[in-house]
Amino acid sequence: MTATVSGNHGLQQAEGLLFETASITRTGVDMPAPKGRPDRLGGLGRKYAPLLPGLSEPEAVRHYVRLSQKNYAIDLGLFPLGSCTMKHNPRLNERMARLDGFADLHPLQPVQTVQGALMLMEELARWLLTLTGMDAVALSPKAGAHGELCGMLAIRAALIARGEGETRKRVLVPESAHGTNPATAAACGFIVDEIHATDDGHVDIEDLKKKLGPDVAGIMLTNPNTCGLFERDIKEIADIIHGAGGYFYCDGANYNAIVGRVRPGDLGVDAMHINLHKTFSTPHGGGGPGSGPTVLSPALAPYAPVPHIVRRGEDLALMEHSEAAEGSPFGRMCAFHGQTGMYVRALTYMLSHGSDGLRQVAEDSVLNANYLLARLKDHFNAPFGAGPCMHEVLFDDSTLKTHGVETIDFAKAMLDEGYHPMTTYFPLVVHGALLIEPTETESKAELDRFADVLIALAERVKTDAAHFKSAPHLAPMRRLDDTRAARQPKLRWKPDEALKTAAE
Amino acid sequence: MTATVSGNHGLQQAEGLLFETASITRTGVDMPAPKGRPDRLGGLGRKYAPLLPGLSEPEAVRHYVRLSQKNYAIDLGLFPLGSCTMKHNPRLNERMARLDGFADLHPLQPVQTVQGALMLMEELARWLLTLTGMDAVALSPKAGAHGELCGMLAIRAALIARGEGETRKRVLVPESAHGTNPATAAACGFIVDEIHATDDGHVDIEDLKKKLGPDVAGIMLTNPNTCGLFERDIKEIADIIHGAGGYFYCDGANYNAIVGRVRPGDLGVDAMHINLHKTFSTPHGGGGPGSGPTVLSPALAPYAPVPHIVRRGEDLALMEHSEAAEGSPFGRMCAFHGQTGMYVRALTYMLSHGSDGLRQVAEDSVLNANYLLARLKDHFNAPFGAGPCMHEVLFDDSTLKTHGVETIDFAKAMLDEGYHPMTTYFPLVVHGALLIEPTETESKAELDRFADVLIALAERVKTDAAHFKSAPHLAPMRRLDDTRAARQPKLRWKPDEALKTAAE
Amino acid sequence: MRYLPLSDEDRAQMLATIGANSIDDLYVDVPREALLKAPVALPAHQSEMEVERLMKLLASCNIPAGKTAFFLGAGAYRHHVPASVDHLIQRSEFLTTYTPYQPEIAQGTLQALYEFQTQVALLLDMEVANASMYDGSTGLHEAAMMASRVTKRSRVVLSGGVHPHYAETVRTACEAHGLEIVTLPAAIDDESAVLRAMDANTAAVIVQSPNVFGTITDLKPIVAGAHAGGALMISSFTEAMAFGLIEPPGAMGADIVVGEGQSIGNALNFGGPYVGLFATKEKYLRQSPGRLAGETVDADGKRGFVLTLSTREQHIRREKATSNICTNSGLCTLAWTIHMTLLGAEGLKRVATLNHENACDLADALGVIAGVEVLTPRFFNEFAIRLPKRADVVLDALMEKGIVGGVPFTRLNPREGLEDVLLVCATETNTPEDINAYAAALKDIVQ
Amino acid sequence: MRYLPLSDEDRAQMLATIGANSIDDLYVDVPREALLKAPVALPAHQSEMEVERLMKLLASCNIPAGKTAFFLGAGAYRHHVPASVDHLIQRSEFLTTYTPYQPEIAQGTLQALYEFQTQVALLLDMEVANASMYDGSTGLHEAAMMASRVTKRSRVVLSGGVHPHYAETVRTACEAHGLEIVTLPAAIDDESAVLRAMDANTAAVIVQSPNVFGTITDLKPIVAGAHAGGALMISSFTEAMAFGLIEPPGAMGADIVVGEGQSIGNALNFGGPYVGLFATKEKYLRQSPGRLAGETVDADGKRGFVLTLSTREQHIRREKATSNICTNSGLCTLAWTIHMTLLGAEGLKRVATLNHENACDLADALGVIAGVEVLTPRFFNEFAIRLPKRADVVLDALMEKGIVGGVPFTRLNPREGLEDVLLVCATETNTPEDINAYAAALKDIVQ
Ligand SMILES: Cc1ncc(COP(=O)(O)O)c(C=O)c1O
Ligand SMILES: Cc1ncc(COP(=O)(O)O)c(C=O)c1O
Repeated sequence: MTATVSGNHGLQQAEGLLFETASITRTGVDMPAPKGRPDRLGGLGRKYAPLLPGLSEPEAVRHYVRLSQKNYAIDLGLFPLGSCTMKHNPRLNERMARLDGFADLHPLQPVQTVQGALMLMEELARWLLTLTGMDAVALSPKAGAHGELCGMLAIRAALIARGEGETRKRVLVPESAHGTNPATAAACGFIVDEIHATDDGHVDIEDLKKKLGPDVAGIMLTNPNTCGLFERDIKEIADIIHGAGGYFYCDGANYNAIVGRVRPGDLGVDAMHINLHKTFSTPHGGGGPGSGPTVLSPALAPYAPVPHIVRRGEDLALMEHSEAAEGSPFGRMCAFHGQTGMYVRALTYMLSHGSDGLRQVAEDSVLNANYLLARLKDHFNAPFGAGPCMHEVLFDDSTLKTHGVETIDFAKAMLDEGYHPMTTYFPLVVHGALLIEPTETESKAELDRFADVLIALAERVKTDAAHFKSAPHLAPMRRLDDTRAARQPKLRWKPDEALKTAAE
Repeated sequence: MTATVSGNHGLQQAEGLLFETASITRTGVDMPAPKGRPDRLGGLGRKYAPLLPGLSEPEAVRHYVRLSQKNYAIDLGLFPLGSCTMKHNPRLNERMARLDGFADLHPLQPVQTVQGALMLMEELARWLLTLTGMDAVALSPKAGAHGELCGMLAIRAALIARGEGETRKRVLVPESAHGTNPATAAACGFIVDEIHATDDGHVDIEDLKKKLGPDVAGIMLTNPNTCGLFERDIKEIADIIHGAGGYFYCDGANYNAIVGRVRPGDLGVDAMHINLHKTFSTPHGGGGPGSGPTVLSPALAPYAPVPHIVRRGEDLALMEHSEAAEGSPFGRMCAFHGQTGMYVRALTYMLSHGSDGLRQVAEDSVLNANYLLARLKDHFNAPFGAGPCMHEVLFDDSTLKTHGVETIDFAKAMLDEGYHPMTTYFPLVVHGALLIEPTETESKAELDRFADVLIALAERVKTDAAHFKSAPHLAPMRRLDDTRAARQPKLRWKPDEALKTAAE
Repeated sequence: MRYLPLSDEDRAQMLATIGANSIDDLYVDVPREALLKAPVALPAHQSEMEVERLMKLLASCNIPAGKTAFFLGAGAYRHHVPASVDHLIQRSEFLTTYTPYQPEIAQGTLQALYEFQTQVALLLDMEVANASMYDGSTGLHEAAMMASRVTKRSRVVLSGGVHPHYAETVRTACEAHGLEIVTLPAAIDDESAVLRAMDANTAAVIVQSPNVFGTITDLKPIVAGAHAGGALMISSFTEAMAFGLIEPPGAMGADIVVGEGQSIGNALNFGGPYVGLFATKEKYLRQSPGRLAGETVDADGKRGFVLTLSTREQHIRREKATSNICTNSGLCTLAWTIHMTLLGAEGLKRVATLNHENACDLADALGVIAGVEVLTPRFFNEFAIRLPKRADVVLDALMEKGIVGGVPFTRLNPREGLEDVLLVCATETNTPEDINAYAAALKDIVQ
Repeated sequence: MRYLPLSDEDRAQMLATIGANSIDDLYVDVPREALLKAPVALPAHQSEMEVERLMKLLASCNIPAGKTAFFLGAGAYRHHVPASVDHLIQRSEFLTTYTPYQPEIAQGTLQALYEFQTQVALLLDMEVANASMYDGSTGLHEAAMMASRVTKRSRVVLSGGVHPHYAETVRTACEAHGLEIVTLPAAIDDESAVLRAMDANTAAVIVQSPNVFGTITDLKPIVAGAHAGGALMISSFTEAMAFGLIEPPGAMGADIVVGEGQSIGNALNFGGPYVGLFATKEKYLRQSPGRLAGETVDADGKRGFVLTLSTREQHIRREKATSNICTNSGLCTLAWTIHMTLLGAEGLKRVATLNHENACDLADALGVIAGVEVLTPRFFNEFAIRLPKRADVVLDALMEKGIVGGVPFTRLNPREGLEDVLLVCATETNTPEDINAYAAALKDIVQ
């Protein structure tokens, strides 16, 4: 690119750290003047002011608008991150979440002043339970991994109640599982035992049987699984694990493929978290916040954490303490009642789609993935055959490797083409995985454009590996050095740098 | 730039016309199903559906987000368009304008249900009258030019009342005036007579005196003028025109330089429009909507158009008909009561700044302009000397021309540097004008960066005219062909093109 | 102050660079006695929190339409606008940019305008549309002046169905311009009266359909009559959504079609900002007012868009310009085109049909009340009723019951009697409950 | 359906390309009996207009804080957030993007996180901060587990000043992990009691300042005692704004500082989403949970940012990860950092001072009422009062007068008596009128 004096390139604005332009004395807020009355800090006032630079409002707005334009987003194009369900985020949801009647509610207001919020939670619960065919739901988990924690803690509580809390310590986890599954099991004090996958990407039932024993607490299974396949032996697996005295935790991250078409409750699932920020369209926000309500089977329902919503005649109330609650709650997942702001968005989305629309969501998400599989299968290697797949399609790097191109190189070349890459190197069961999840909110035209680009790139791989090795060329940045970042971690700006920058 | 398969370049998304992807059968809205009841259209129903293509919500959102990123904006950087006052647009204003209590009001609701809106208009009027020292204000004009029309119609009405409606037909307009001034005078049936500027960019009083006569209706003067100078003889000019039986219309587009520091009412002004979308921060929105309240002197106040706000005891009411109104309104500028949405934003801005802050606004806007003048005067030619200037600074193209670079070439080179150019070729009184208005919402750091870039470009002009001739190189588009657009006007997409595009 | 980045230190430094001792040195040209020494007598600056409190207090002194059973039309219409529209128009790149004078960095605005012009032309079935006027009423006076330029005649006849505010706006601007404006007496169903009022100097006849009473008119005979007399036929409207269901003026041969676009994409906003739609025939283009976005190519031959034919406009033509308009309704056109894109032909027809059906249901419900007469023979979503009492009295009584029942015709035009005529409107936002409540309340009141 | 671009025609074409006869062919792996033939028994899809009506109805069944005189704190705080914050976080490029796994097209998110980490570290006076936890309470259980990894000990002592929800959250997660959690009895001003409860297996002591009763504590002696016993000192908080005025934990030597960031940039949202702030010393970095943004360079040597040290995290380390967290509080951190940037040291001190002064005024006004005792010796913006009646009874009586007077301690912790203790808070959003109204009402009620 032509060098410029400003460092900007046309509309692409160079933007330094705010600390490099901000000043300790500047502020972007006005406040009434303090009275200067005697304080009650008991001598524990701040010795010196924090070195927090400020910006006036015009400067601040400009800083963040400039930064924003360095991001890719769903609203800019296809975001085919497998396992992440990057679907359209309706703006109606955002507007509803900002109604004073929801956003300006304190979690500890007298319950008679928050009946609408409690109705909202009850209604959300009704939709989730009806869709999943489960018995109870804990709304409070703050994301998927937190929901996993909730489910595994419920299993632990059930085992303790059975007097097997100390004996059943082993949890079976397929090697294709998402990292949060083993991490969660470990966090709950379980030992993680891997079960292998078959060559066609399913759980190896024989291996599962081998791994059974009186010390097995349960299994953590993702279904549809992370290879984009529905575990066709799911009910047998459930029976086996139940037969062995264990519980069946299902990772619901891929629920989008089956919402309204299959009820996990009909498959023998004991606990499953639902990512409202995937299936139910609450925005990912660059890494959160999420919301991971966890549905429970009758066997685990009694152990659901507080708070519970309970009826008190006409009114609704919050049961916030285990002692007072029915059943035997295993405790509390977090302060207050979970991600209410996300409940509003998710319920708004559910009401918009309705039971018919949600069913269509699942079907279109699966249709879109299979369409991509059909368009791409001659150009990439689908390790588990020609499908059908569920809502995401998995390829490995064999067609790239032969030409010396790594999955990461291919991904970076996609950046130049204006696309966010698919999920790469996950799941671990295939080499250099490329996991594509288009979601139902992509049009056929978008899918065709995307497929054309992938095919063209696949062709180019054969003749021009160098192009991929050096990619990206057109993104806001060339390839970034992860190793350097990890070797000498620099995780914050330090005030003394200000002097440095000033000196320069 | 490296060619891509997709046509995208990294984050820069190529985006065709919506008609090229949309379809007649697709829609981004859901609606309850019609009952199919018999109609009352009397046989005048539409013969065939309009060929209006639709998009689903995800597609529509993406279309407009992609388009938006092809725009430059205040929120992205300095926007130094002289005479346009591109200052920061506070987001608080936007939020207030969207309160149901303002946005969801019908203009013809019973007045007892809109007392708050009428109070808002009264309060806005109070601020404008106190700031300008004038006698009355017509809020309804929809933009600056509409305000000019309002003021000139008031002058016409006053002349008619004096029995001189037919005799006083000539309006004096300096050659430096904005095009809307002569256009407005002509629209009101006046004959436009130009007065010359002195070599130092002011009104030539001698020429003015020469042009006086019994047929003169008045003068339209911009102050501070479009050369960025305050007309130092303003009071003498007012006296002269009044002495000759004419009225003094002041174009208030440059009011930002003096708000809170000078009251036009103290200068002998009879009518002046105020661009709320300049001085009072309502957003320009890519070309509107604006709002041009017009303040009037005692001489013209009786002729203010309807509607008027009047007190009815405790309540406020709207006087919507000339017959019933006090004074002799010359008529009505538009349906309803003007740009209420802009009144909300402007009043919010006024309350935020207060009388002290508005004064500071004027001073900082003038300070910023003079600072740029000081930094740039050795590199560009300031035709009217080394200042001081008001809130904008004017250069001509003499330093460019000598190297074969036109003002437009210089402007286009600024695009590559990530800056919107200044106003070019206006005012007409200097050759290849470059009129820079930084506004008060730019920091010193931004001004210095901007000056550095302009100076560097000025240096490059001396050695590399070709670079300017071929600019821009880094903007979303290379230089666009205006001549071709005007020669074979293509002002809309036509359905048959769909077939063409499909065919391609 | 939160919007002002300069610190006192900055100011001092900058004055030094300038070589001035004080800010007042920069105001040397201002007559000393006119330079204010102190801030004017208005409140001092306030925090965002305090200002928000004040503005919310003002807002709370109004009763928003949504909090009532609401039946007002007569030039402004309450429709549901999808949430994504307001989200998109608030994007910094649209909201905080200027008129696209530098097309290479304004393609977002320009392409959106080109798409807007196309959609307006398609909706009205006209050859070309411009990039907007301030609103319908000011667009109409521009149309009248344009007709006089085209025909070199100076008389314009307005039907009695034209919205009285529009008629008054046209009269105000055009008479000053030297045109003779003839406004016919209010008539519920007599648009063609304009033909009887034509003469050899008539530049244009202006009819409105649906008119202020809601009446839809077949324009073909009026077009024929106007053309026979050498005049242009200008068709005006206030409810753009009507053309989702009724025959558009372009299809009936109108020469200029101009009206209010608010009802698509834009909130009520107590009367503004709105967006004027303006369309005409290609042959009249060079006499037309307002901005035009057009297609062209860049230096690499890539398709792009620019503002074009500006030799008609004030910044080039000055006193000879076709209009003095500069700033128009930019962001409102964006809201309009986004909403229209979301609707598409399919959604437009659907929502227009809902409007009509609700209006028909309302007319049925009110029409059966003894003493109440529906006056409008053919309508889209609004109509006039005659009441057995003064309309304003009935309106107050309805208000007591939380029903905003309509606009008394006398509020728009007190010069014609018709104290018993109420203009009533229903849109897709009205529920059956609203309609029943209205009918029940009116029954009580008039009996 | 408005969010689904595929038409039936598209679907048919795509099935053909796939070579499937029906959509059910794609669900072949699903046990037949489990594949639902019809939609589940829930309402069908609705228009945006209808859904909006429903949600507004639900919202209208709540009384928003802003419509009352409001004095609740105890873990969530009502502050004024500048309008520009919410505008900016709604930008598509921030709102609709994912965790920045492709840094070359995610510099906006990554640089904002790097700036966030810096501001958190500066505010708390700590060496490093991470890119956020879900909230303060879950952050605290992560801190406890981290301390046990660092010290290889398994006992954690919580002071009686720790917010009961936090204590319960820590117990729930940590006991399952095999830690022994000792929570001391509620105490208004005895954070140092944790030292007396330490033993040789104690990995960490956890104190909160300001604590749930609002009491501010000097942490230096507690840090010294903890370190003397070989334990880490974890400092918790629920009101981040306090550190605009009071000595930050980092300055007093805390090893891990974790708490709730909601009060800066984020609305009350009935309890979530919020944002957990987590900071520690560099030497403990590799044992810390959560994401970290770090600086690096690109292939051209240009400075850029990436997620780093992920070898601690679940997607790499799986069962050996320092935490199972994946999605965190991304957009809430953005709101936090934007608000903090607007505040700056200057604005932060100003708003913190207003909070403290309002709280002091409130304490004065309530403290003088006969029978009412202010229990908290030193505080920032909240404190506990003892009432002559049950707190919940008084609260209901206050509610009658439109005053939301506080949180009865028993609502948070019913196990300790203290039925007469009310937790009260004032922020910059409270007016003198609010405070006077509260005092007057309380006087009436308790007399
Ligand atoms: C399969 C799977 N399980 C669990 C998770 C964790 O969910 P969260 O990020 O909401 O904690 C994810 C998220 O990417 C996932 O893809
Ligand atoms: C000096 C001057 N006068 C009048 C106007 C017209 O104002 P508006 O565009 O609001 O009609 C402008 C706008 O650019 C201007 O700069």
